[in-house]
Amino acid sequence: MGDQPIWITFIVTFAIMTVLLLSMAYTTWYERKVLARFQDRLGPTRTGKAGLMQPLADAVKLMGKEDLVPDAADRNVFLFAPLITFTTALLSAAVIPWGGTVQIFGTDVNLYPTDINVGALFILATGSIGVYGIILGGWSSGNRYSLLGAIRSAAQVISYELILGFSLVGIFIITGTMSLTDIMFKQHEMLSFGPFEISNWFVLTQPLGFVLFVIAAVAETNRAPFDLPEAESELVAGFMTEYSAMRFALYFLGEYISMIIMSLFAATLFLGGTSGPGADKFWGLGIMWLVLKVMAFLFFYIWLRATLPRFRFDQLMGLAWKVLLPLAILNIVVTAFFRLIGNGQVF
Amino acid sequence: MSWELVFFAVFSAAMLLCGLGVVAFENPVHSAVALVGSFINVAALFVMLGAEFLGVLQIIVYTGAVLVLVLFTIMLIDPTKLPEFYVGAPLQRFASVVVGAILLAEIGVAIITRTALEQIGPHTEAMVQQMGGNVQAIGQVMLSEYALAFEIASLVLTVGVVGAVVIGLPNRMVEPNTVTMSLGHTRGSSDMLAAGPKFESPMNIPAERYTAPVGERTVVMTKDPDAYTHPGETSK
Amino acid sequence: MDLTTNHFLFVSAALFVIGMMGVLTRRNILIIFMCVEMMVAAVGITLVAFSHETATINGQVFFLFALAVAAAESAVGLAIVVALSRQGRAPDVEEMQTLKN
Amino acid sequence: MTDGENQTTQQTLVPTGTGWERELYFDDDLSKHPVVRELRAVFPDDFLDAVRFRNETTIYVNPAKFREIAFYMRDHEKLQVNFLSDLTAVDMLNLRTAPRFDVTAQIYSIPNRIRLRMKASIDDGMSIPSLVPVFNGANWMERECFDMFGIFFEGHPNLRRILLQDDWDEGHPLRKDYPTRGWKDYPVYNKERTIRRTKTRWTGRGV
Amino acid sequence: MEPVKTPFNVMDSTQTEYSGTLMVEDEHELASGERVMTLNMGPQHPSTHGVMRVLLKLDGETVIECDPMIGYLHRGTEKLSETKRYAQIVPWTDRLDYTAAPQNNLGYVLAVEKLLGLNAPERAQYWRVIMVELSRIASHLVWLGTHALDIGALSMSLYTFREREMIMDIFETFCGARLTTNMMEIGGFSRQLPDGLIPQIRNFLRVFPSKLKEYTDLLSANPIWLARTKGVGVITPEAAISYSLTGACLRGSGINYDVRKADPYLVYDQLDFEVPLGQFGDVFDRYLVRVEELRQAHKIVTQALNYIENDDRPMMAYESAYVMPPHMGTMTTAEDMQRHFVWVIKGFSAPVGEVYHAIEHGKGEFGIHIVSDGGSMPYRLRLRTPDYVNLGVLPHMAQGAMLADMVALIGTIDIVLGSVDR
Repeated sequence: MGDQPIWITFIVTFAIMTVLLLSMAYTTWYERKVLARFQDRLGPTRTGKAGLMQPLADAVKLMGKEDLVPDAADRNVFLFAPLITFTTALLSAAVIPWGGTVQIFGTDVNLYPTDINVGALFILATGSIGVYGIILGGWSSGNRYSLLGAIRSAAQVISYELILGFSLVGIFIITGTMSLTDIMFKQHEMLSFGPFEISNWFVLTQPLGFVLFVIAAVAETNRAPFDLPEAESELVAGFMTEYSAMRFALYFLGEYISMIIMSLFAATLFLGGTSGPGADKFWGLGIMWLVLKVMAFLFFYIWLRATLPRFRFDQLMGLAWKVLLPLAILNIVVTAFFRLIGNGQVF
Repeated sequence: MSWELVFFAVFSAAMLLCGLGVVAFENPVHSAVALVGSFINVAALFVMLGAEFLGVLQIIVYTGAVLVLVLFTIMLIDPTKLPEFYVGAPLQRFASVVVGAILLAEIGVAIITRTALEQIGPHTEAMVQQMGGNVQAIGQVMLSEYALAFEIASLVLTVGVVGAVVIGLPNRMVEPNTVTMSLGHTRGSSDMLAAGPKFESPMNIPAERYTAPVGERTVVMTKDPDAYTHPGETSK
Repeated sequence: MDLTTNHFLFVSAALFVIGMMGVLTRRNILIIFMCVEMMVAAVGITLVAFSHETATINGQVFFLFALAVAAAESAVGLAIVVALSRQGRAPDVEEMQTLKN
Repeated sequence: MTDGENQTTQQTLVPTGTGWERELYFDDDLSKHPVVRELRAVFPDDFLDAVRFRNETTIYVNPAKFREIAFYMRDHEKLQVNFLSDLTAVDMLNLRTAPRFDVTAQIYSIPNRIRLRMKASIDDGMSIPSLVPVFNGANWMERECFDMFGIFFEGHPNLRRILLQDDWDEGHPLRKDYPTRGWKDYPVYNKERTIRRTKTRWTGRGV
Repeated sequence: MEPVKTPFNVMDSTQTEYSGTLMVEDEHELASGERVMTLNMGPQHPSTHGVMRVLLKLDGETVIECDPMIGYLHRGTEKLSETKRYAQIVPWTDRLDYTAAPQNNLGYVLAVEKLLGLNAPERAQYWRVIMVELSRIASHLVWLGTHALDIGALSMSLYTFREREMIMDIFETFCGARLTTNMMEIGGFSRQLPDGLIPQIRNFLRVFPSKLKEYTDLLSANPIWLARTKGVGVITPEAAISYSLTGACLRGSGINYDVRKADPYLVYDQLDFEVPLGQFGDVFDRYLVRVEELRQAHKIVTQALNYIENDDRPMMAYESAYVMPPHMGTMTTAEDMQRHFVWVIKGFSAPVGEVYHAIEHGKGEFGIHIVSDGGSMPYRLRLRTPDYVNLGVLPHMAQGAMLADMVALIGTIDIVLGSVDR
């Protein structure tokens, strides 16, 4: 990996950030269009050619709206809370590798902002700080019901974060490291079964871990069948109800960014980030593969939202603690057992 | 003036400032937020000392879980019930500051006059790197030398969780007829617990009538208006 | 002047003292919980500082266990506070003499 | 021979079949109607009258025994009138003088598929035993009757207005003496053009 | 803590004094000192199908007691109809259950015809059945869409409203209006059928079964839908009868009472269709019953259309004096024009008497009780709307339910506030 002058990392990070922010904006457009196609309608078509200017229009509208703060609210916490979710969601992009170390114009550039050897845990840590955005947002908007909504969605995020962590332990056992770049490169090696060979993606060796990870990721970002806070705003006022204009946009975009990050995370961990035919010849292809995988995951998120009804809160928690957690532990035990056999210590 | 010293100064200053905030803030939620700030800086210090695993763990365990629980408790308890802001009588506050300062001075002296310990352990910087990083080193040591302590810690945690649940369980007023979802059965949960209202049934109907038939649910079709006119005929 | 372990020790001592002051003066039991956790974190820093200096990793492992025990302890503590608050008793240290509910 | 035949048919009025066939319910001679027959036997003085119109039977009962008769018909193993389809009142102010309101209950027997109307006439201010202990469905129907007519139902668990606001102080709208436009004189917004009380547009008759 | 006594228990005849208590007396402090949280599912709420306020008393997540407050959409239809001619009241009935206007029209018109002792010709009766069954499909589709939307399946409402559009176009061709159809007249239909109507209905009948399969594929085997609906909002058969529930709420608990079969009106006795009955009486059973009713309605419309397709008998009972003379006649012959003038201005004077006629509305038994004093205006018109009575069971069903289930409970009773408040 080697060290490289600070300004190169700065350029790489800057590029990654712009790509992320742009893709965040256009995920909103992508979701509205795909959701529309699911529901046999057209989606936004007025703004720009196929509604392509829709994110811009949304941004202008949201900025134009009046940003009111309820008087019962605790002022500075109220203003500060949405920032937490938004920034922590962006922060976790620092560990996701977009490629190895490559030669561009002669100097070698590693296509990842940083590579710390607790990469996966770092993303869990930023996720758990993101919870504060929800709690403080709910508490500071003054009314008792948005507080209750906030507590329920925070409890959901915490219990599913646990399952997220557990579902990754399987991969840590196989690869031995937690740093995402190592995990990604391990998946570049080729497994050969007789005549043909496929790259050793962890989705093949860790199917249960993959399923658990996807369910927990969907729950972590309060999306699709787990979108209780959104329904919450109908019954017990959800934590976002008091927010308006830009603050609400921050929560809203925070949700989309964490959706993209979770897809990136899943792609890197289970689908071998930039691995794919031709990825080793030219680094651009690798990034293209990664983007395609992320698009597939985003489509899956939207597909869930279009079809599945919502869980009830107690079923949601029951599912987490009584069904997914035992499965995660089972997955760990089985992977550990196979690892032992692999090392020949058992037989 | 190495970069490290600058970062260290920034992190520790922020940490101490937030620490003071925890004690000084009137509103408990503000002090909780201050504690989050100080813990993040503590984690930063850990990373500077080469213990990334502990740093990340500190954030996940403390800031992510324990402190959130404290915040939940603060919010669930009605603000009217919280004791009013009281940082001890003026005399007491002044006395505690003085005692604190004296204690700090003593520890300072002890730190300065201590003799630096020499490198006894095998885990030098290079060796840790060769082993694959801080996490692997901790794993190696923890599960070999401290395996017993590891088991006891897990025992303590289980006892803590069970104790917390038993104490905290609210006594329910109306038995909620919640049906837990089990993904195991593709047709949704198969064995229904008696899902009807638990209170005394309106027409004191035998309880078993309430349990939902198991498995696939079908609709009884009839053409004759005189069939199935009495209660309970279709669910036979 | 480069960064020595003493710096870390001094900073953690300061944090520890602040935590101790908080525990002694404040009446709200939840703030006391927070200050206790601050003291544990301070001890953590010293442990890691020494383990860094003596290049052994036992300090870090030890802090790991301390982390686990502190988490369990605060879980039970908070459960007690919630149970008491459900009875209408404020989380106030002076008033909380008996645990009989 | 014909005489004999006539005599026999008149004296022995024993119905040929079991006495509960469906046709008896729709026979124009009300004495054969099983409900009328049973009620005359069990509540001789409370069963006032029975009327047939457009193939429907209406029975008039003494208001005091309203609930007992409903209980009796519901728990009768042959009649099984177990369904209260509707409960409402009619303000008979313009049609007759004596008792003002007619509380009508449309009752139905699901097993026998027989529809029946039970009416009790009460005066303004009199109260009538509520049917809630017999049929839970009567709860909201009686609340609406109270809301619209001001009839008190004894034994109703929670008799208060249901359709109008709780603080509706203008009496009960469905009474005949309540004007369709309501009591308040709504301000006519173009004051200067109206000289005297103008007819309101939509009823045309200033009612 | 003994279980909360249900306020609505029904006693056997021996008990005279009524002991049920409705309101939790002490509003905020319960015996166990627990604070009860009261919550308002306010009038403007996306899933209360119109304007209804539900006051909920909660113990944490579970509903202790629920009190629906209605009357926001009360327009005094019954009072106003006492100053209207019999024929002028038909447009009022569209506004009752605005998702199923033809069925309300039919209920009223049949009651008036029963009072007058008048029967529409057979061809008009068949066309009435076709229009009512199409309207039943439309109102059930509205129910299915909004019910699934409340529980979370977003796209269901768009699929169901796509089919409903086809039915609305059929109504538009038939009577010119999509929602407030006002199509039924006393004595049959006074105008001829538009020519594009039958191909339009044929097209809908061809498309609908595959679309219905699309809905059930999406929901019936979906584990989350099953978890949200099975075992929720249980109504026992005895409670259903006692609360006077009708329609899918009663049949969901397994009681066979369908007015079209119990005492058949129009030509339902000549049509072959089945009545679906549930087994357990929870939200899922009522969902199955209503979906089955959609299939049966499709079967009825097909049969009726096959029978009546190329029939050109008169559609109006012109022989009776109560009926409006034919249009062409009023323009050309003086005698018809004079009769039409008197009919419109003075109306006809109905016979003295009292009549109650019930029809099987999409929501349940829709009964009209007319008291006539011989004038041209009903002395008293009582509208027994099924939603109003079915909503009475919500407090019973909501006890012990979860807060998030309230949305499903309101959806399963299938109410439209227009006909609840009248």
